[in-house]
Amino acid sequence: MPDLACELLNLRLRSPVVLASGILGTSAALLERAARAGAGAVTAKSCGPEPRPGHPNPVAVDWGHGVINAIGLSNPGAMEEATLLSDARVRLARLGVPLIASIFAGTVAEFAIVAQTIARASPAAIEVNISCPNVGDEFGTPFAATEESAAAVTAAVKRVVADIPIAVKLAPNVASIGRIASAVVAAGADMITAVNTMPGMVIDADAGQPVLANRVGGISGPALKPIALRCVAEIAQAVNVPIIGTGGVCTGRDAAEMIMAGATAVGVGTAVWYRGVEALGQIVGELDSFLRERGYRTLADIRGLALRPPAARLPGPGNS
Amino acid sequence: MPDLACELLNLRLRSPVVLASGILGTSAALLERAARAGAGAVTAKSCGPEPRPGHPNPVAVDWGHGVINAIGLSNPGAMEEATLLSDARVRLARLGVPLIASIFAGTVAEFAIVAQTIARASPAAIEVNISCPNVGDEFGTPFAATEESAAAVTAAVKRVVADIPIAVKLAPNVASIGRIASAVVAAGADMITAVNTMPGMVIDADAGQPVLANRVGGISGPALKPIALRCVAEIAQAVNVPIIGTGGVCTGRDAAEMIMAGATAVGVGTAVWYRGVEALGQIVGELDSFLRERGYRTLADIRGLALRPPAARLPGPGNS
Amino acid sequence: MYRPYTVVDIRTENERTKSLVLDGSLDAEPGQFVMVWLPGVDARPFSVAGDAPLTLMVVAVGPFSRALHDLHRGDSLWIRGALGHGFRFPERMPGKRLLLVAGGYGVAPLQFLARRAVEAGARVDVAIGARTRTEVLLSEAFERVGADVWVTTEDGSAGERGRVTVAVERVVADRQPDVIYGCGPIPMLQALEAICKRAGLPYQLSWEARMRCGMGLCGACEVHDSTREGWLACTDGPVYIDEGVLSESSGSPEVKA
Amino acid sequence: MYRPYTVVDIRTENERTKSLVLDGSLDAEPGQFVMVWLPGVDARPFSVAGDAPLTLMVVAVGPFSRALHDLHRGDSLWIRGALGHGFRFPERMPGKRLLLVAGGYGVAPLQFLARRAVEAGARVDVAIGARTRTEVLLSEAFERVGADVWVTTEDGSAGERGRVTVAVERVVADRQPDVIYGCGPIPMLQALEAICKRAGLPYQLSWEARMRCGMGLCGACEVHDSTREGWLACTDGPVYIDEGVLSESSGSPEVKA
Ligand SMILES: Cc1cc2nc3c(=O)[nH]c(=O)nc-3n(C[C@H](O)[C@H](O)[C@H](O)COP(=O)(O)OP(=O)(O)OC[C@H]3O[C@@H](n4cnc5c(N)ncnc54)[C@H](O)[C@@H]3O)c2cc1C
Ligand SMILES: Cc1cc2nc3c(=O)[nH]c(=O)nc-3n(C[C@H](O)[C@H](O)[C@H](O)COP(=O)(O)OP(=O)(O)OC[C@H]3O[C@@H](n4cnc5c(N)ncnc54)[C@H](O)[C@@H]3O)c2cc1C
Ligand SMILES: Cc1cc2nc3c(=O)[nH]c(=O)nc-3n(C[C@H](O)[C@H](O)[C@H](O)COP(=O)(O)O)c2cc1C
Ligand SMILES: Cc1cc2nc3c(=O)[nH]c(=O)nc-3n(C[C@H](O)[C@H](O)[C@H](O)COP(=O)(O)O)c2cc1C
Ligand code: FES
Ligand code: FES
Repeated sequence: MPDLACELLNLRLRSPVVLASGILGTSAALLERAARAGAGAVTAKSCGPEPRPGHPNPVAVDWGHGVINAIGLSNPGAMEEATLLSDARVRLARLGVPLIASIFAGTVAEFAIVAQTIARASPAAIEVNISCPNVGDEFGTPFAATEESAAAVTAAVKRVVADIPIAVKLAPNVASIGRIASAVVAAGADMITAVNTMPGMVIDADAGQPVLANRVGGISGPALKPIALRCVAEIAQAVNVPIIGTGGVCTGRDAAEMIMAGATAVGVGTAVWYRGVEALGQIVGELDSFLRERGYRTLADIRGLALRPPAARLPGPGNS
Repeated sequence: MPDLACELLNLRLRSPVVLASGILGTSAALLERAARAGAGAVTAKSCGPEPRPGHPNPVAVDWGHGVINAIGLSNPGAMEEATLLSDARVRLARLGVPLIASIFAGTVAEFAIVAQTIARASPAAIEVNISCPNVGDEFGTPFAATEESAAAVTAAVKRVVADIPIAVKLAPNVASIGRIASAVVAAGADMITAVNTMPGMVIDADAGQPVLANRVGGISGPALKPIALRCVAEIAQAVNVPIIGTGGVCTGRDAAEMIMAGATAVGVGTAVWYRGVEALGQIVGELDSFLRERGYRTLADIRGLALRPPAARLPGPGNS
Repeated sequence: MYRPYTVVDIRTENERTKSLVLDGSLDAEPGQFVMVWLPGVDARPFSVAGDAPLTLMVVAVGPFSRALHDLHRGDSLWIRGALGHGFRFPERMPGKRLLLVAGGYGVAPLQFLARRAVEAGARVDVAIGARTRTEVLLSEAFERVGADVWVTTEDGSAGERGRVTVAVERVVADRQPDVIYGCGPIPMLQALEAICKRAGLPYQLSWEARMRCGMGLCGACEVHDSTREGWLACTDGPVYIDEGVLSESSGSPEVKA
Repeated sequence: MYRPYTVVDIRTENERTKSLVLDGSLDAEPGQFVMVWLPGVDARPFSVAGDAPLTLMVVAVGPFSRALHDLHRGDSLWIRGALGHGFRFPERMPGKRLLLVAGGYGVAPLQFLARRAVEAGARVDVAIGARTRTEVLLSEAFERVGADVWVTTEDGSAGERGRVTVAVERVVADRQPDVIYGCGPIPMLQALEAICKRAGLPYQLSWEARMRCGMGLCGACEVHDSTREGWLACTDGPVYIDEGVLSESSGSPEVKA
């Protein structure tokens, strides 16, 4: 039996599958459900300084090769979120599943305030979402867009929560994600989560209108996978911190590809639409079979494999 | 019968479908074949200062939701390309189909030299490819990544070919494509082509290796469509020049969506893999049916429709 | 993705309720719902009130339902679905006794269910609760398919005076139904659930929740009560099936649309 | 996408030719090809020499073909395909007379074609040209399926001395074939095309070209001659079918892989 346990910094995960932020992460009950379904760690929905209702409907649609969403960062505000997280942490601790909080804000100073508020709930890590494509100019340029702004947020958060590891979540729509990753690691990021959704627009030709009420939204699911794999590979070659590789992972084989690109753990979101909450456990099971059939014993055997030249003679599962 | 003719600056196209650069654009015979198949204009494969053999195989693969390629800008060099283009221009003139040349280079100065060489073939327009994701550090940062470098190339090319309109071809992997568009238009771009492929990586889990010999490549086809639509919509709202909307257009309905996002003409590339060279004419035919069934009479009736609020009461094709 | 439909017929059911008949059918089971999108307005969940042709029953209570009431014949609306898990039939339907309990628009999916149940050989009782006579919906439609109908109104203007639970308690005692199906306002569902638990009766209740993604992703439709911890109305439901029921799938598939 | 196969058997056909038998089958028609990828090495087109199990015949002439020769039983290689358009049979095959002309690895697809043609009731003649005796490939395989084989070698060490065209001219005169099929080096194909045009015979020739994308996109495989203006070997071909042939599709589908 391959060993699927996964060390994410100081966190020990029983599987490398991490529930991605914004999927089922809105209550302690749903976070617990994801953990019971097989996630090795779970990320809560991003929360900001104030409650936000989010955008009107439609907020999400399956466009055939993936999903597009513009939920609009609905959240109850940091104060109430801290209560939710404390509750969730206790319930998850019984299952041995670490809780990752997720925060966003409109200014560097607000990021620090939200981080401080959330830190009171003692999550195992805090994910700093500097890359949500759905909030737009209300919050100015996305922080993930430049090395300077990404580093500024990272440093500000790190300053106030020195004792909790932070993961900075990056956006795919930049010219060089490796450089952004280097900048946030230099500024104190303990991990990188890559990637958030890719900005897009789905138009209904009959209506002559974008389907999302917010007109633009973020693309996730299968269409995002090769973009995410390339981002993770670039980051893995640029920095030396764990990466939660996220984007389009729907099967154990997808998870293997993400780890081969250099990820330590694998974020899973949209797969929950395609396969239900059970997707989390199914991906773990399929990854286990994948490794076993090919004689790999640990995740380390495949981590970063696709970044190195191939072995002289390749082992193969054959076609049988 | 709806009128599918399309004015692209001073060029009159019998249909808005433009063969995208890098697809079948390597010889006069292939360009003529695309024109006969139904393209309203055809773009030649990008050419640079010197001949390049391109990358080793695999250079392209269908990964299920699109294609990824890293051809590596194989081209015969500007001198030989000029001869090819002159031949093609004469053959295309008989069909009333304008020829768009495409150029790339590693420095601003080289862009001007290539443009000058190519201008001798008198193409109807020159597309300036500042966005190829497959050439990488050999040429430094992609020019499409920043407003400054994009504008510098545009100005340099415009200076030497003042009498031929230029289209600048933008990349989707930037934080704000609207700003890049504004910068190149301010620098003299007559049109924008959007978008080039999105950088990605496809990994074969059995091989533990990227499929492309170049490891990374550019994503095109269906997965690119919502990204391209969003880019075109942003550009259409930022500048007031014609846009050749390109990315994932495989059907007449896709073409309608692209025009609704604000495009004047529609680039088609990867559809040739899915449907053959005939794709070009099929898309024109389907667009014609789409317009006719809904009572639209010209392309202007739908241009930019998705950028405006919906009509109070929507006409519908129904489900019959 | 959303697909456009055209309104081909509009039936006024009462002063604030209309049924919209659309120009196509939809593969759906009773209890499943669709997301209805009006571009520039909003998108909301509606029960499938009929599958062939697709029919929706809309009670005008706010901006979106009023916008649907404003549609004319020939107008378009956009449909995503059928979504969620619908009602299930018990095994060996012939001779089974089903009690259907409806409040408000709850008559819509239950009337679709009643038709299918009678076709499958079950005997169907229907209890409809409303505030007043004019708000009692579809009672003839239920009778037409061969169900026995029990009406209650809070003001006594039609049927028995009181809440629908009064009728439910009596039908449970007199007719000993095998399963109870319910759709209506949450307080009604809660009262019904209490009755069923007390009587040890299997039940299936279509739950209401604010829906956003309708894809089981965003968490907005989570039903926050102790019976349904972490339960999502859009993908786990909308029909909550009490564990006690050993049911056979009536084929309500998980549809991706 | 590429799919992994494992080499289960290796047959040495002559000193520089091996057949690789793989551990699975592939839906393919004679004349179609596959792209073969060795990660870290390269990817190249190879004719399908057999479909069940998938078999490739490789002549070692350079780096990639040598890398294939270096594979052992149990090693993996990756396959994309079947690709392109293969050979087609004329209508009403029983009794038809087919002449197959092979040079080099051209015996591989033609031997696959010969088997199918004999099964369909045709009479098959095969002309194989080679430099010398040891390079004559698969002649027994053709005889085994029931074809008449005519060998030519440039040095006269086997069969008739001379180029394969000598044999072709004679078979055309003596046996009056209904169609000519060819696969081999380009000069051979050109000579064959000239003979067919002169004789007014329908013909189908599998063309060789440098392939890159193998998807009809990049233009690398364009055959630059006046008969085949703007013709792409990977998607229009590899088999070029002379217009004169009123042929029935043998079902060679356009496969997306
Ligand atoms: C699974 C599911 C199925 C549904 N099926 C139907 C259906 O078949 N027919 C239908 O008309 N609606 C149905 N609904 C409700 C529908 O989705 C909308 O919520 C409803 O149309 C109100 O939207 P609105 O914008 O018009 O009003 P809102 O502004 O959302 O509501 C206006 C006011 O009316 C109240 N209200 C909302 N719904 C009702 C109601 N049904 N009765 C009385 N008061 C109400 C609200 O609490 C609010 O105070 C369903 C909901 C769900 C979750
Ligand atoms: C549609 C198609 C089908 C093909 N099917 C087969 C097949 O079934 N079996 C097979 O072995 N090859 C086949 N080839 C050729 C194959 O794709 C490679 O080109 C060949 O293996 C040489 O590659 P290499 O890297 O080993 O040598 P390269 O470095 O590409 O070539 C080395 C030298 O050998 C010459 N050369 C290339 N091919 C041949 C040849 N066939 N005979 C003699 N000299 C040659 C080249 O011109 C060059 O000078 C096919 C090609 C096409 C386009
Ligand atoms: C409905 C939805 C809501 C999301 N909300 C958030 C969020 O609040 N914060 C965040 O960092 N990412 C959010 N994301 C992005 C996901 O966490 C993830 O990065 C992205 O969807 C790619 O992974 P996937 O393809 O597995 O879904 C959301 C994604 C979806 C589909
Ligand atoms: C095989 C291939 C080669 C390409 N070569 C070029 C090129 O040389 N220059 C260029 O500007 N774009 C090139 N492109 C990008 C296309 O012109 C187009 O922008 C992109 O593929 C998106 O459109 P599509 O989805 O219709 O293919 C190439 C694309 C493909 C698939
Ligand atoms: S509405 Fe989003 S999970 Fe149900
Ligand atoms: S190999 Fe690219 S078009 Fe044929």
